[in-house]
Amino acid sequence: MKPVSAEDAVALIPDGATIMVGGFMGVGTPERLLDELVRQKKSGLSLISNDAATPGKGVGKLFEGAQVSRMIGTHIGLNPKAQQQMLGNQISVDLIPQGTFVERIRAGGCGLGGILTPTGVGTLVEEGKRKIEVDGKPYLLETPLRADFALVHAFLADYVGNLSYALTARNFNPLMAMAADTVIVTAEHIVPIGVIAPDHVVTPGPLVDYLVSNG
Amino acid sequence: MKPVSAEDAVALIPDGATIMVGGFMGVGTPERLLDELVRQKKSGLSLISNDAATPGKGVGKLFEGAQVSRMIGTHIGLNPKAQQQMLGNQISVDLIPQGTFVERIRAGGCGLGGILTPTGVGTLVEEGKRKIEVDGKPYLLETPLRADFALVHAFLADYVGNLSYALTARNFNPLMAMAADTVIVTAEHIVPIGVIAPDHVVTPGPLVDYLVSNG
Amino acid sequence: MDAQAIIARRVAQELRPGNLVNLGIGIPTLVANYVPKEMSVFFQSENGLIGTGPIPEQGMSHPLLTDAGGRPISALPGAATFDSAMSFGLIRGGHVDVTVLGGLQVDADGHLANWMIPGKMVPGMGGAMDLVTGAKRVIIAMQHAAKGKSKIVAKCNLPLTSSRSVDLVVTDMAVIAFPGGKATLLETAPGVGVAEVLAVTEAELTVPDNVPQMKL
Amino acid sequence: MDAQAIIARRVAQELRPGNLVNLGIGIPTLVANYVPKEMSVFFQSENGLIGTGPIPEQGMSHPLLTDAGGRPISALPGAATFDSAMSFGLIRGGHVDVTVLGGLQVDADGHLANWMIPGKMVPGMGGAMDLVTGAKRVIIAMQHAAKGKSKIVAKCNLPLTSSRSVDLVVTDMAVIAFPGGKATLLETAPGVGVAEVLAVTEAELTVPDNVPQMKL
Repeated sequence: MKPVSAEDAVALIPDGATIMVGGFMGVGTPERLLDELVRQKKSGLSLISNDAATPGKGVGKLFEGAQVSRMIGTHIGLNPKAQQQMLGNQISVDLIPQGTFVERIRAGGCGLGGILTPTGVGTLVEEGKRKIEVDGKPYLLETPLRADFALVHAFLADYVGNLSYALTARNFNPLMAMAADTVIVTAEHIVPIGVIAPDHVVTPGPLVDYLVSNG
Repeated sequence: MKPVSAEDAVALIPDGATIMVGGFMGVGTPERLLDELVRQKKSGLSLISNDAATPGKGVGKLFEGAQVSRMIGTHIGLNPKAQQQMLGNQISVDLIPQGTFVERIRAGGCGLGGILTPTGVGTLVEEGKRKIEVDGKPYLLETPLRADFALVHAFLADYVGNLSYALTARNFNPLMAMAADTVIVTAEHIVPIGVIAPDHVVTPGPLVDYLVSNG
Repeated sequence: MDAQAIIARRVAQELRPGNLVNLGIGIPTLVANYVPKEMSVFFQSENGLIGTGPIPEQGMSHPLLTDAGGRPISALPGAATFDSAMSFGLIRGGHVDVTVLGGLQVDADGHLANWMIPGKMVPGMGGAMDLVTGAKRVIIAMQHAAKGKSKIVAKCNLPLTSSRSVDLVVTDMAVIAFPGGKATLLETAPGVGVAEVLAVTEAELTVPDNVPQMKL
Repeated sequence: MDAQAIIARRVAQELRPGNLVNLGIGIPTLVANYVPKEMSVFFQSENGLIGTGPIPEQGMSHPLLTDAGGRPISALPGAATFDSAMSFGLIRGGHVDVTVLGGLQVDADGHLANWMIPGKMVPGMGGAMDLVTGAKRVIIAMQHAAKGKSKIVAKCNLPLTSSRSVDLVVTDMAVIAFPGGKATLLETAPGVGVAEVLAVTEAELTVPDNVPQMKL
């Protein structure tokens, strides 16, 4: 783990990169990294995020300057900007069931070639997917999702990069911290080693590449 | 969640039942339930457990009175009794890679029809299994494991059954607590609601059917 | 009692002590208001919480504690938080005893459509498909008709949410279940007759000899 | 220096600051003893710990803190514990930078056999197959020969541990890598000549012009 400024961390991300961003309706999203993505005008991003949040919040910020060219998520209903851009074919959007979304990220991070889920069988979701029977029941084969960068927000981070999360801000963050080539983390509090007890660490330090310093 | 005595909890388990037992070399195993399985002479058990522990410890206790007829695990090398019974064909043993073992249990608990793993491809482990290519790479399709009963050992349990675990005694316990029809838990300490903070709960109470009272 | 209150109150009667329950947005959210105080039911919020409590008092909300719509909530004593893989492991794995969701259409064999209207804006299915596929019991809470058209249809013409049939539909006019795969009228709303329900229901309903009124 | 010390000391030189490392039982366990104190390396124990420390002092061990063999260990400041799904997610997902394992045979193209001898008691593969398949770098630490027979063979006749080739083999006589899928002699042990290594190696070894001795 290397300490880094938000500016330098985001400078690592090239235009056109695939980024995973933690958070659920903007809760548990690394806002400082998103502000910096906006400020540095990164463009053509492929965004893997549960939702499009709301305008001005979380990943919602990326839609105002049309910085996203592709999105994989589960729901964009509360961001009119994202909807407009989807309807106008400015961004291509893959909407997938939330349980499938998180399992695909987990598969990407855990070295699995995919998972079989009953979700989506017999619906539009099964289009173009392999259907596999196990014990006579049909499942969809869902493949791994990975990103170039994961932007993760933790509650506590210690000096070796161990992370813990608070309340409903955990959501996709720990999964994404395993599923990207480079993991960049912001934390509400950076604390000495030992403040997060071993049993309370959710993301072990070795998974973290960059920890954004708190000013 | 219902409070119960160890005796009454184990009385629920019929001969021939499939049981999952938490623990890794006997660490994190609900010893009181195993003592009671021995005392009540339950027989013909199908045991799903990482290893056979050592004689007199953890699931190792079940081999002394030949109570196991089938075992699914990853390693039985440190229990000579289990080895003898395997070589004498008294028990049938399925040995599978540990990462596959835990993912199969997780799949069973999380409603997946299976997972694709690269582990075992090109080895004896692939015999009889479906091989599936994703992005040109071969994977083995591994199917879910479930049990009639999961015997789980926690460090803390609160009055609604929320569980947390200590150090390396966590291992398979939280996964097994999701993958059985009936979940029976022992805990080192039973504590009031709130002693385990929401962010530190590993197994939420609604997963626990029976919590064994501490005398 | 208005239509929403009738539905929410009647659905609340389906919950049992100790149940793990997931409520969708809209009418389903109201169900929590009608669970008897002395009954312990665990509400899951799929963004990572069991033990969802009411909206916090002014100044007591925390920005990192919200429901799946991003609105501030509270957590009850005994609450547990977890990541999204666990949350949907609970849902898809059958650990959620009851989910209550809204619907656009339910058809005669219990299939549900509730996530997409072709040609309109598609917001995404979120967690709906996993909930309908995985929860032990699926209850649909919705108006019986919208803009004069029955939402209990012969066959869904909107895209399905799951190949799994729902267990119960509660509307402002009726309670309908699907024993043997056939839509069956179990109860009518107070002051509503069987004939009245049949008149506004597109799906063919099996009508038992005795159809009581909801006890609310 | 005895054979085991040569191997463990040489393997330790392969570790880099910040590496997440998993050591198998036997000789690999000894590697930890030779990592420079000032270098921060994270050791994973696959039963659920990153930050494995040395055997605790008398009376300081805890029954719930053990290595994968069930022996008491300690945990270093900054340690983290987790369940087995996470542990093998780390392993299979390529998050473990280096695994050091024992071997029964490694063949000319780097395939490893280390879990089963047909006809003998089969204890089980435990985590070995996942480690060899998933770790970023696989180093085999073993004696060059056993009972007079080379363990670096032309072709493994024991069952393979993985279809993936290992990256490095360190023995008491040599360091061998597999560039382009060909066993290549990189170093010899102190006082051991190239000819001596070739004489006791069944596999055909590519021998570069310059084969230095290990610097221990």
